[in-house]
Amino acid sequence: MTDQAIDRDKLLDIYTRTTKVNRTDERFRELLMQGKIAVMYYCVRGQEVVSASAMAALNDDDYVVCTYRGQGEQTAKGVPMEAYWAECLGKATGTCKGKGGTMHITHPETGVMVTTGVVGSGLPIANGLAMASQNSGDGKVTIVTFGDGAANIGGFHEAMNMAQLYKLPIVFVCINNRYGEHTAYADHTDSVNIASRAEGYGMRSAHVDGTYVEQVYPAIQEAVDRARAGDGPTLVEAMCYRMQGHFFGSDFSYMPPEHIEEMNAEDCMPKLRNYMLEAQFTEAELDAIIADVDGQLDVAVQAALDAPFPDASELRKDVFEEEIAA
Amino acid sequence: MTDQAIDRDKLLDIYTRTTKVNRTDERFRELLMQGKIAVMYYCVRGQEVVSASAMAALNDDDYVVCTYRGQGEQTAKGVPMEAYWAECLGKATGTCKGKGGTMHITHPETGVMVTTGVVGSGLPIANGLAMASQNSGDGKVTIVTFGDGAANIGGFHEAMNMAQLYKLPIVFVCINNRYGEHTAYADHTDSVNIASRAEGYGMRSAHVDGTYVEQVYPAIQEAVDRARAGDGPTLVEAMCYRMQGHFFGSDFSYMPPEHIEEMNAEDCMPKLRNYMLEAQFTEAELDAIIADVDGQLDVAVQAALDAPFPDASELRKDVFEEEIAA
Amino acid sequence: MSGTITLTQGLNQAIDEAMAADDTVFCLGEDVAAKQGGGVFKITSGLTEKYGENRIRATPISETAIVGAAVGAALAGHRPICEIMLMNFVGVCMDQIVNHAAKLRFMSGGQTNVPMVLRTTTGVGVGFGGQHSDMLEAWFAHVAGLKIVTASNAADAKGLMRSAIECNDPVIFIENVISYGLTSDDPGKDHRVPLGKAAITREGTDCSIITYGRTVMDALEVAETLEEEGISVEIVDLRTIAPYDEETVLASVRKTGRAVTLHEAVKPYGTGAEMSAKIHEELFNELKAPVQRVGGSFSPVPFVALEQDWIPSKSELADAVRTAVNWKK
Amino acid sequence: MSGTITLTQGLNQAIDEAMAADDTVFCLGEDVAAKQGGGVFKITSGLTEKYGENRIRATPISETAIVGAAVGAALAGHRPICEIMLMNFVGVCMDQIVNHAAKLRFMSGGQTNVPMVLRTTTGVGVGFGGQHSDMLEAWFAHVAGLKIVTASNAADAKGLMRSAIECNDPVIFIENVISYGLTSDDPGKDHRVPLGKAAITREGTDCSIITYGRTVMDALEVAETLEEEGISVEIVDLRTIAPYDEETVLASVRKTGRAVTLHEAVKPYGTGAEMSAKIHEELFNELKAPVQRVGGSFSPVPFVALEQDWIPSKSELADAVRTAVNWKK
Ligand SMILES: Cc1ncc(C[n+]2csc(CCOP(=O)(O)OP(=O)(O)O)c2C)c(N)n1
Ligand SMILES: Cc1ncc(C[n+]2csc(CCOP(=O)(O)OP(=O)(O)O)c2C)c(N)n1
Ligand SMILES: [Mg+2]
Ligand SMILES: [Mg+2]
Repeated sequence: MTDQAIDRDKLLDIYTRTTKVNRTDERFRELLMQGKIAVMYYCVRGQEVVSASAMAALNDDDYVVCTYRGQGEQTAKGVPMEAYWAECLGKATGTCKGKGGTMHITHPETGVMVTTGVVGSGLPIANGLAMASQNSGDGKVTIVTFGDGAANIGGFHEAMNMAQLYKLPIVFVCINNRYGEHTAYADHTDSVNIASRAEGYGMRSAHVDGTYVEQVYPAIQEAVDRARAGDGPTLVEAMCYRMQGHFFGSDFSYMPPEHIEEMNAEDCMPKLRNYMLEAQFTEAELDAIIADVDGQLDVAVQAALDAPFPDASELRKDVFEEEIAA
Repeated sequence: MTDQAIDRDKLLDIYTRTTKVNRTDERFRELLMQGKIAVMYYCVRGQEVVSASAMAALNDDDYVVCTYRGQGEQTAKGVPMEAYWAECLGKATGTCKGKGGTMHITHPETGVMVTTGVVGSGLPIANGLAMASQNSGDGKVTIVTFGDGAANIGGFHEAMNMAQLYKLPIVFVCINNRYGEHTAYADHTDSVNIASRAEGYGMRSAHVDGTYVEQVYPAIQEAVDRARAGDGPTLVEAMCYRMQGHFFGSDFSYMPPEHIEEMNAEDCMPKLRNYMLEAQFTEAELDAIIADVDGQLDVAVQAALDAPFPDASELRKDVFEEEIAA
Repeated sequence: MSGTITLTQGLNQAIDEAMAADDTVFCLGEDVAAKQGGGVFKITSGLTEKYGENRIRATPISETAIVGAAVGAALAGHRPICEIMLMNFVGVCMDQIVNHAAKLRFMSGGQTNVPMVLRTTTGVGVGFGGQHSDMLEAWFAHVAGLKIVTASNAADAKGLMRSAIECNDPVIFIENVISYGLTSDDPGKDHRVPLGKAAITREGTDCSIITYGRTVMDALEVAETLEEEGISVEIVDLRTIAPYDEETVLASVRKTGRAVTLHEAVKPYGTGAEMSAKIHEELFNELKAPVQRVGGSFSPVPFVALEQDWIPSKSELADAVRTAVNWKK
Repeated sequence: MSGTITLTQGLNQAIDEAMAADDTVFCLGEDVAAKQGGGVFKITSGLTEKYGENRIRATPISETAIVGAAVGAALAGHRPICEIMLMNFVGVCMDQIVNHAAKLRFMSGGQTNVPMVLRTTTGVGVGFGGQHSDMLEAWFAHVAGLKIVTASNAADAKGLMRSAIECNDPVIFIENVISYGLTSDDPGKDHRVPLGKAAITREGTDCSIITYGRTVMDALEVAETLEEEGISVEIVDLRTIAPYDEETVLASVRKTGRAVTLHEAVKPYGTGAEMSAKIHEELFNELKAPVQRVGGSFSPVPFVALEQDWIPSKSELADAVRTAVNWKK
């Protein structure tokens, strides 16, 4: 795939989304490190370009289903920063009134329909969103993201087979960061890669290096376009790295030094920056984007820190449509 | 594969096992038709050669896990006919004291470890038996049989991936009879065949016509030998037909006439008979085997009919090791 | 409105009417379409012909994908009715039901909801054995966010199914293989029975039997027998098993002073335990006897020969009522 | 025998000692081997080095395959200890636990049995949110054929785990994330606590609190507070949640005349309902007050801010005891 596959507007769009994801991750770790906040956070450093490219391939009203490690998809799809941060801090002004938390960001207005904490459970649900689109003819496409480890759970298999059988308008994006929690890829499967499993369902697939925008974006965009045209699903496997522990603060020691070395050499962020410069964007232009995102983050984080916690009466709300009596 | 792959002794062995399966099936349907018995029975007509070949590829103490449609594996592996029939009629003298029934024949003495009624649930359990063999080095091989429909459930996927990862001594035998309950193969998957899914796990596979003993037996024997040698699992898909409804007495009308025609033309029983005759066995020899099996069936069925039902106190036994107090 | 309908027909009509009224209602499950004969129990018979294959989707044997698809479609504002052929198979898809369908409204802070129906059938007495006969409603009742419904007769089946489809929360709709043939007077088009409301199936003054589904028929028979002994039994048919109609249950027991809970599910940790605990909490001083519980034997369901020994019997039920009525405080 | 151990160490030692004593004991689960650092909660730390990778198997994220493998290996006479990292994930593998592990002894007429342990952890109060915090013991208690065990302290954890491994029936062993750091005096090598036997953690005369696991500590604290008010509380730590030690429970309540059940799981249809129902059935005339139940709120577990509002509080527990003690019959 060549550079020309991505036009400049789209490239700028992807860069902006990537910056949001990356700066949000940095900010999150900074706040945690400083002890200003104390919540579970699943770092996305090393995956930014995959998430941003995937979201850039979608329309605003298309659907996304992601996981606990979904910050990239959430912010890149456009979940408002204030509501995002407020939810992560468990505040009443959060997307989910502070009841969902970091692992369960939902924001239907921007198409973020489910963030699941159960590995692999998003795929079957994503099929349902796509089924609704197929039945109603609303023309929407659903992207579901999941990890390499998730590809070993039964729900993956069932969802892949069903999506292909019905030719659902869905794209399965496997973010292969080489680890599932503490377990390296080679210790959880003998598959040459996850994409190779698609053929067994008669499904189309693509295997790309997700640290290169020029590989991952065109592959996902093509898959989205096909899905929208009624040509059925694709499994896109995007190789990348989880550059931090499984969650913030968790042990890292099981990763062999060679892996860490490779990971640092293959960081997607400098690669993207270089690519942008080669595409004749200027350092100043790009820095301005970063500064803008940082400014937005300052505001959003402060608002979230200042926001109130939800009231205990919230425990009786949203269990059912009718509130439960006190 | 050529005739020479199967020596005469083995061929006679397979013929004898096939005859047991076939005559048991015929007898079952006869008794049901006559109203002499009234229990759920999942006919195996059309699959006899697959089951007999698979069991002939095993040692006596190897393990088998099968399904509600497991009569073939059970009788071919050697479950004593009297205990088999008594269990099917719910009698105290049955393999499981009449508490398991037709869908749940167990007989560890002959290696029949589990017969499950939940589609696909046998595969993960079979892995465990193979894992025990691998850990203890007892040299046993496990065969698990399941249908084409079962290949779409999550447990199939998880079990295949795990078996290959650990190189377990197991053979997965998919008895593809072209239907899962009322649903035809093409209506439950887009996979070209089930065997094609093995590659996605890095697993070896074979796709054979299970109506021909000269195809199915060597494929399974090779897989068993490799498993026993420590070379890991194989997925063997044996194509055949379910020549009756899903269970005895159930509707058949959803099968298109072309399918019924093809099925009748491809009946494994006359094919096996021809093959035996070509291999210089005589009509008389073969008829004697049938007569012998029929004689055994007469005795077994009568004994089962005459046997007592279990006592109600059995409800308190075998729930836990200790009997539950009355 | 003339004539009678079977419970099967009641379910089929409710689904048919709902599909005609609302384009977002659709069915999915194994063997449910016309090509497969309209479902193993024929509940969706004739509907593919009317509504097409997108709205009556025959699925692979993939319960996690089935329920997951229902959850996802419901999140998108559709009203899926998915079928798990037999209740025991929820074992392979509890995650989608419990961690997702039940919780997404709450975890999203009310931004999304899951208006789906999960239909499933089960029951002891048909010789299906240990892995096809369990009543597992107590599992679902223990999970916040799910409604659990079952019908004791054909008319209620129709009315409850229609309400379940229209409910904006996930509903587990439990059928019993043995009850499909039950007949009722046809309640007519657009019949609805509200969720969360129990029915007083029979009025009485000495003891309340609280039950639901198939065993309502057993309770009625036993009540007739006991009437001859001079014991007047009131029968409460919960219809919605959970969250159940506490008001009606407590009012009945307040009146009779005695209660027996009855269900086919195994007795320990069954729904009867919750009813019993609640009734004692609320009416301890008024109760004339401790609440008695009747339920299935504490063992897996056996094959045919022992099924009738396993299942709660009418004589056990009658004895439980007698124990309550003869209790000396 | 000198010094103290943490609950984590207790579990680790029990498994280590069992593996040393019996070649057929082995572990499997996600991240459990040395390569992964000995498990997310370090329960299997150091064991790969001693027993090798076949006996400490790090698995793919495949809970159905994990539990299924444990069932199969157990059928072959081995004693697998499988780990489901967090209890909510049983949702993806209930079938193997309930339809297979629990039932195979019965369905085979006693020819086979399933001597496996399923370890899992859970708990509210660590900010894991709606899909990682549930206590689901009531589901398993409702299934014939399973034993359910949990420990309130490190010494019991060691002794109960050893007994669980040696049990010839499947055991669900529930841990609580918050309890891993609890310390006990080291009970020494080969310590065993028998299954099915409750402990009287504290003697008292006015009211029995029946509980298990993490909340035993809460009960102890509340008992101290109430002592100051002149209320003498007895605490029964079930240790085996199901089938539970009815004899000890009933003897305690017979003595005190009052009972409160306490668990972290949501209150409706929880194990407290069964205890309450049973106690009323057996001791109705002797009870001085209805059994009170304390449990988690009836909602999914919320994210951090509301966790402490969700969880049964010590003041709720104290109030429940006071209600029982002040009851006027
Ligand atoms: C069904 C299930 N099993 C186990 C877990 C615990 N767990 C959380 S994340 C994780 C690793 C997932 O790896 P992968 O799918 O590669 O995603 P990544 O974390 O690398 O993004 C595990 C095992 C879970 N959440 N759900
Ligand atoms: C998990 C599960 N889902 C559904 C069923 C109901 N059911 C029983 S047999 C069957 C068809 C299975 O088809 P296949 O695997 O091809 O085996 P076959 O019956 O053809 O031998 C179905 C759907 C079940 N037993 N278990
Ligand atoms: Mg990963
Ligand atoms: Mg089949």
